[in-house]
Amino acid sequence: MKRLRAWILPILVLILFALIPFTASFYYQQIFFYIFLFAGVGFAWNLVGGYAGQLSLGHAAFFGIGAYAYALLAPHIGTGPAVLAAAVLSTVSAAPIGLICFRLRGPYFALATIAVAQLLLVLATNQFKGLTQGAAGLLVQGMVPDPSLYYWVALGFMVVAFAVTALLATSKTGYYLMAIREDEDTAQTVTINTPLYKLYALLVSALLTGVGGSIFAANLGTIQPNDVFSAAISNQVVFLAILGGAGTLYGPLVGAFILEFASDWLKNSVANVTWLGDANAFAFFLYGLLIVLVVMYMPAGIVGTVAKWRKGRAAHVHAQRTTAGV
Amino acid sequence: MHNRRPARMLATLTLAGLFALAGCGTSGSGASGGSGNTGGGSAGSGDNTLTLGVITSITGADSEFGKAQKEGYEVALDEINAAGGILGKQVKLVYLDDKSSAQEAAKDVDQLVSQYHAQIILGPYSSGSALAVVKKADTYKIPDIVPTATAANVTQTGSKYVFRLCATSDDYAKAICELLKQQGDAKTMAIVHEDQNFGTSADKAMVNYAKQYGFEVVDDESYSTKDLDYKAMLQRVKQKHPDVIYFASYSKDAVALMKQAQEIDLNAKYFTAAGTGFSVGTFPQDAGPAAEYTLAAGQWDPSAKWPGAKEFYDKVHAKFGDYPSYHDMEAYAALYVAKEAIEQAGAYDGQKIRDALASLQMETAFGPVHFDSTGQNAHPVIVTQIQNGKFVTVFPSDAATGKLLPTPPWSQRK
Amino acid sequence: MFLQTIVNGLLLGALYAIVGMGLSIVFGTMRIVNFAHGQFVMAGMYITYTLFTAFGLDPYVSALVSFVLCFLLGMAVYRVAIHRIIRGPEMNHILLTAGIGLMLTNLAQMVYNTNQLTINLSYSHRDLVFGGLRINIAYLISFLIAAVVAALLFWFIMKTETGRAIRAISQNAAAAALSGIHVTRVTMLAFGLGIAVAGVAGTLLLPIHYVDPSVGDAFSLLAFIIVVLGGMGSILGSAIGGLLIGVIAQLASYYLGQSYSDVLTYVVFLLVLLFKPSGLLGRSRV
Amino acid sequence: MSTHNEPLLAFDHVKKHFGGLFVTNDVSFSVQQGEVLFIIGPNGAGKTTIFNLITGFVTPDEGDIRFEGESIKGLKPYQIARRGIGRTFQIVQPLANMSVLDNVMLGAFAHTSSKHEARRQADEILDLTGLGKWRDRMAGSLPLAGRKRLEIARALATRPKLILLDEVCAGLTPTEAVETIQLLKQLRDRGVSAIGGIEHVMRVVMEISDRVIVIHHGQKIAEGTPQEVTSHPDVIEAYLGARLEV
Amino acid sequence: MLEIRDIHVYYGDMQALRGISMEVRQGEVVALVGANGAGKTTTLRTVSGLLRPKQGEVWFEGKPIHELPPHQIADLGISHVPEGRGLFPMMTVEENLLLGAHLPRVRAQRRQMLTQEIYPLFPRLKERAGQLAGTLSGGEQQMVAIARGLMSRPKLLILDEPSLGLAPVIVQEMFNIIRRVREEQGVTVMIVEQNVMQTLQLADRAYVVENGEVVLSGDSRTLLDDEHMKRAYLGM
Repeated sequence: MKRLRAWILPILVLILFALIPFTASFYYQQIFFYIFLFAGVGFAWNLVGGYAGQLSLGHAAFFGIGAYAYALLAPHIGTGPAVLAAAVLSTVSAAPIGLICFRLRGPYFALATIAVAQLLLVLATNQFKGLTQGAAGLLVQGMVPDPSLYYWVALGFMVVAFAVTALLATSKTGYYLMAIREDEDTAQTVTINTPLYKLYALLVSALLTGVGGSIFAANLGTIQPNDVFSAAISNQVVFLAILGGAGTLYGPLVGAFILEFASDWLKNSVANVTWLGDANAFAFFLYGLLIVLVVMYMPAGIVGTVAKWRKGRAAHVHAQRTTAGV
Repeated sequence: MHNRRPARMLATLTLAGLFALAGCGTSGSGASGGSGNTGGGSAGSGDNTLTLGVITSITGADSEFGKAQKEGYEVALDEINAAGGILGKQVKLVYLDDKSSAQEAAKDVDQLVSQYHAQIILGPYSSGSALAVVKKADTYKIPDIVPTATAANVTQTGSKYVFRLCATSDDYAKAICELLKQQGDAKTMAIVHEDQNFGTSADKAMVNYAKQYGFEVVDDESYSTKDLDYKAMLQRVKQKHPDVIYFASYSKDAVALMKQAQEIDLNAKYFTAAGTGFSVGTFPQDAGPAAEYTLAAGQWDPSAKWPGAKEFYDKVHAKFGDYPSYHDMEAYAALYVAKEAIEQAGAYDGQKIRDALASLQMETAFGPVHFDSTGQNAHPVIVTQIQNGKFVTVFPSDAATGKLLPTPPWSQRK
Repeated sequence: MFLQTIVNGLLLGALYAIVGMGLSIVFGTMRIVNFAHGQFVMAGMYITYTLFTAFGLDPYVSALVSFVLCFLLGMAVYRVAIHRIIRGPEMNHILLTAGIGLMLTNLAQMVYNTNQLTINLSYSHRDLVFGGLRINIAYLISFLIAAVVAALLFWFIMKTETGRAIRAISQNAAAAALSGIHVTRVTMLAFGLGIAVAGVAGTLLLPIHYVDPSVGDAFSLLAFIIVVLGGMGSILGSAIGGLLIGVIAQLASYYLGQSYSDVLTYVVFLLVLLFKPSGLLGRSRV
Repeated sequence: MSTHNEPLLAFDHVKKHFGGLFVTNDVSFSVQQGEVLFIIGPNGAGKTTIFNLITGFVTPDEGDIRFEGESIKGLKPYQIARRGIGRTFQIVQPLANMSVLDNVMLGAFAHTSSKHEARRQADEILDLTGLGKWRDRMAGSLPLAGRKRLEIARALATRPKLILLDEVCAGLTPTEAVETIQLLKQLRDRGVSAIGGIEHVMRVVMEISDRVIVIHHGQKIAEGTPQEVTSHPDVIEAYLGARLEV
Repeated sequence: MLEIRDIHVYYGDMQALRGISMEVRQGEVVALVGANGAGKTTTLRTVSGLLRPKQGEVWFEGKPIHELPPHQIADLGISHVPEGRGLFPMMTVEENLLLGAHLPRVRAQRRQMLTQEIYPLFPRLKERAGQLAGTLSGGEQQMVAIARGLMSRPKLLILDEPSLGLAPVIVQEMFNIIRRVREEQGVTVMIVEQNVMQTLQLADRAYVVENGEVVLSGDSRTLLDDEHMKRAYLGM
C-alpha cells in the first residue's frame, strides 16, 4: 500500500509531462527539453556528488566525451550505435579519471575533477583539432527525424536516468554510497569496498552523462569544445542538483526546473532593464546570490529541506504521542 | 533549530524582493517604449506593424560585436520606417540575446518562431551561434540571413535556408594569397590564430589556400586570448623566419601580438591578418607604431565606393558616437536585404521569402548582393594597410585608395 | 634562447606567484577553499583600470589602493558570508565561494560590460637588455613588487604578533581562542589580507593583460594549482610554485606550442596531487 | 583451513612507529575462538593503534597479523572486515544522517543484496541489542550509550567472528556499562570472540574477560587472567601510579 | 569565584550536559572526575567559551560569562589548557609561550615574564625554546601547554587531562608543578583527570560527572572513601 502511494506522484508528474507537447509552444518544449536533459545529467551527478558525497566539478568531461563520440561516430555507424558508443566511451573514460581523482579527498578531489575537465577542453580545442575540428565546430547528425521529437528523447532520457539512480539509490548500492559519504572509514569496517563503489557510482554517472551529452549535441546540431567541455556545464549540473537537494531522489529535477524557468524569465523580462547594464549579467548575479543563499540557509536544498521539515513534524508528533502515552 | 527559520525566510524574501525589483524595472522600461520590446507574445505581423526577429550577442563574450550589429540594425530600421516601412507596415525589431552561446542562439530561434511567428531570422553574430541557428532555421523552413559569421562551415550544412551576406574566412585567405602572389616575393608563411571558432576557421582556410597558391606553411600556432603572454609562441615563429605571418585575432590580443613581435624583434615581409582585431577602428591607436604596415583582409571600409557607405558611417557616428566597422555595416545591409526579399515575396511567408532571397540581385551600401546556390553572397574582400595610423585600402587595385608600402624591419623604423 | 625562456618564465611566474600567495593565506593557511580567488584578482584589475582612466593614477601607485579596497572587500565578504559556513564541510566552502565568484564576475559585467579593457603605459612594452637577455620593464616591475610583497608577507606571517595569531589559528583554532586570540577577527583579517594580495596581483597584471569580467575564472584554478604545488600553508612554497608554473608554461609554449602550457600545467598539477600531495615545501598532510 | 592450535587471531611481534615514536613496540598476543580478551591501558597507551593495525587502517612496520591462520597484514580494511573482523571506534562514528535501521542494514548487506532480507536481519539485531525503540531515529540524535550500542549492532550485522570494541565502556554510566557487558556475554554465547579496549580496570569488565593484556607506552607489560594482571606490580606501578587498591 | 548554574549543553541534537552546577572558590584546586565522555571536558569548554550552554549560566567574579567569546573570557583571567595540549605544533616553543600572553593586558611584559618566571619553573623549556613544539616529547609538550596557560597570568587555570599519555615519573612531575603553581602564584585550579587517585590527593574538592550530570561532589578525602567511587572509578 505504502509502496503504491510512493508511485502516485511520479506517475502523475510523468503524465503531466507527456501532455506538455500538446499544449506548450515549441519554445517551451525546448525549455522542457533542457530541463529534462539537465535533470537527467543532474540525476547522474547526484549518484557521485549527492549520494556518495564526492563533489565532482568536472562532469563536463563525460558530457563532452559523450557529445563528441556521438557527433563523430553517428555519420559512420548510425544514430543508435553512436549513442551506445557515446555511453561506452564516456564510461570507459571514467575509469582512469576515477582511479586518479578518487585517490584524493575533499577539495583536492574537486580540484582534480576540474583540472581533468579543463585538460580535456584544451585538448579538444587544440591538440585533437584533427578529430574535433577544434573550435570551428562539428556539425552533428540528428537523432530523430523531427525536432519536436527531442522533447520525447529528453523525457525518455530523464526517466531512464531517474530509474537508474532511484534503483541504485534505494538498493544496497545506495546504502553503501551514503555510508561512504558519511564516513569512509566506518564504511570500510562494514565490509564496503569503498574505492570500488565510488568508481561504480562514477561509471554509471559517466555513462548517463555521456548519453546526455550526445542528446545535447544532436539537438543542437553543432558542437564545439566550449559548448560541451566547459566549466559552465559542470557547474550548472552541480548547482541544479544542490539547489534541488543533493542526495535526494527528485532534487535534480526540481533544481533544473527552477533554474531553467528562472533563466527564461530573467532573459525575457529583465533583458531590457537598461539601468542594469547587462541583463544577462544581472541574471547570473542573481544566480550567484541564489547559490550563496542556498548554501548559507538551505544546504539540504529544496527537496532535502522539505523532507527535513516533514520528518521534523513527524518526529514531533511522535514525541507528543509517546509523552502522552506515558 | 528554531532560530534558523527566520534566517531562511529572510533569504527567501530577499530573493523574492530582487526578482520583484527586476520585474518592476521591466514594466517600467516596457512602458517607455522603444524598439527593443520583447514583452508579450505580439503577433509576427500585426495590423500595421511588422515584427522581425534579430538574434545577436547582447551579453557575453561577443557583446561588443553584438552592440555594433545592433547599431547597424537601428540605423537601417530608422531609414526604412521613415521611408514607409515594409509592405506598407511599420517595422519593429525584436532582439533576442544569444548570450554568446550556441545553445541559447538555438533556443532563440524556437522563441522567435513560437512567440513571434517569425518567417525570417536575422543574425546571429558569431560563427558558433550561426551554425546552431542555421541548423534550427532549416528545421522550421524559414530563411536566416547571416550578416557577420565568417566560418566556412556556416554555409556547408546543406540547408537551403541560409543566406550569408559577408565574405568568409576562405575569402579572406584567398584575398591575402592573391595580394601576396601579386607582390611575388613571399615563399614561406606562419599562421598564428586564436583557438576559438573564428581563429580556427581562418586557420583552416589559410592552410588550404596557402597550399593552392604555393606558399609553404612553416609554422601554425594557436593561442588563447586568455593567455598572459605570447612571446614564447612568437619566438617559435621567429625561428622559422617566415616571409609572411597571417594572424587571426580578436582585438586585445592583436595589439599584444604586434607589440610583443616588436619586443622580440620578429620581422616578416608581410604582417597580414584576417580582419577582426586588425580591422577594428581602435587598433592603430592601441597598438601605436607596432600597428604600422600591417595588412588586414576586411569586408568594408567607409571609403568604399558603394553609395551610402560614407553616409552610414556618419549616421552611426552621429547617433551612437561610435566609429562603425564592417560589423555595423553588415547588420545594416542585412535588414535592407530582408526588406527587399519580403517585398519581392509580397507576403510575410518563410518559403516565399526564401525563394525571393535565392534569386535576389540588389545594390547596397555594403556592395552588390547576390546569393549563390549555397546561400553565399559573392562579396568582394578588400585588404587594408595601416599607414600613419590610418586604414588605407591597397587591394584589389580597383578599390585601392593607396599603394602598398613594404614593411621595414623593426630596427629600421623610427 | 633556453636561458631567455627561463627568464621569461620566471618573470611570468612572479605574477603567478603573487596570485598564488593570496590564496596561500586563505586556503593554504586558513583552509578556506576559496573558489572566488580569481574574481578578487579581477576586482584588483578593475580598480586599477578605473583609477588609471579616471585619475590617471599609475598602476604601481594604485597597487596600494587595490590592496586597501580588496582588503576591505575581503573582510566584508568574510563577515557576511564565509564566517557563517567556515566550520561547515569544505563542499560548502566551494559552493559558497563559487557563488560569490559568479556574483563578482557579473557585477563587473553589469558595470563595465564585457569589453576587454587595458591600459597603455609608456614603459610597459619596453625592454631592458642585459647581454643578450631581454627583460620587459612591466614584467620586471611586477617581479620586483612580487618579491617585495612575498618578503613582506613572509615577515608579517612569521614575525608579527598578528601573523603568529594567524598561524596559531591555522594549527589549532580552539587553542588559539583559549590563548585570547580573537579568532573571528584574526581569520577575517587573514582572509582580507589574502584578498588584498589578490588585488595587488590584479594591479600588477593589468599593464600586461587586459581585464574583462571572465578573466578571473582562469586565475582561480591557477592559484589552487600554485598553492598545492608549493605546499599548503607555505607562503614561500607558493612563491616558488608560481615561479615554477611560470617556467613550465614558458618552456611548454616555446618547445611544444602555446596551448601546451595549459596542458602541462594541468598535468603537473594532477601528478603533484597524486604523488606528492604535500607539495614542494609543505609538510605531509597526516 | 587453519592449522591446528592456530588461534583465531595472532598478533605476532608487531611494531609500528610514527615519525620515530613507537606506538606499538613488539607486541604479541593471540585470541582463541570464543574468547573475550580485554586490552587495558591509559588513554594514549596505544590501544587504538592496535585496533587500527588489526583492522587494516594502519599497516605494521614489522611483525605479522594472522586471522584464522592466514596473514591479513597489508589487506584493506574492508577486506579484513569481510574475513570476519568487525569493529567499533573509540570516538563513536555512526553514520549520523542515516537512521538507526539504515546503519544496521549496512552491516547486514555484507551477506545479502536483498533489502528485504537486510531489513529482516537488521530488525533481529536491533531487538537483540535493545535498539528497536530507536529504529527510525537518525543515528546522530541518539544519546552516547545508544550510539555506542548502534556501533556494536552495525558491526554484529556483518556477522563477525571477532569483534573489536575500542573503549567499549567509555562515557557510559555504570548501569549502561553493565548492559553493554551483558550484550558481550550474549555474543560470546553465540561464539563471537571479542577484543575490548578499556582505560580503567573495571570489575564488571574483568568479570567477563577470559584474559587481559596491559599496554603501556606501546608495549605489552602484562598478560593473564584479570586477577593475575591486577596484582602484577608493573601494572600497578605503570598504569595506576603508586597506589592501587584492588 | 566561578559558579556554574544548571548548564545544559548540546552537540547538534545530542545533549551532552544535563544541568550541571558547580562552583570554584578562590585559591582552591577543584577536580572533575568521571568516565571518558561523561561531560567533564564539555563542562570545561563551556566555561572557557568554546561551547555555549543552551540553558543555564556561568558566572566568574560576579559577572555572567556564558555568552562571551573565548578570547574575552581569557582576558578576564581564565586560562584553559585543553585536552591533548592544544599546542601549535609548527611553531617554536617560544612562539607558543609568547602566544600564551597574546592578550594586550599581559603582552608588554611577556618577555620579562618568560625569563623571570616561566623558564625558572620549566628549565627544560628554555633549552628547547627554538625547537618546533610538535617535535617535543609528550611530557615536554604538556609542560609547554601549562606554561603557555600561565603566561596570561590567569586567576583560574583550567587543566584538561594534563597526565594524558605520560609516563608515571612525568605525571608525578606534572602534579608537582601544579602544586607549585598553586602555592607560589596563588592560582586557582580546575582540573579534569582520568588519574582519579592522584587527582583526588591533589584536589581540595571534586565533582563526579556521569552522563552529563553531577552525581557526587564534596571533599576529596570523603570521596576517596565513597563506595560508588570505589566501584565505578577505582576498579574496586
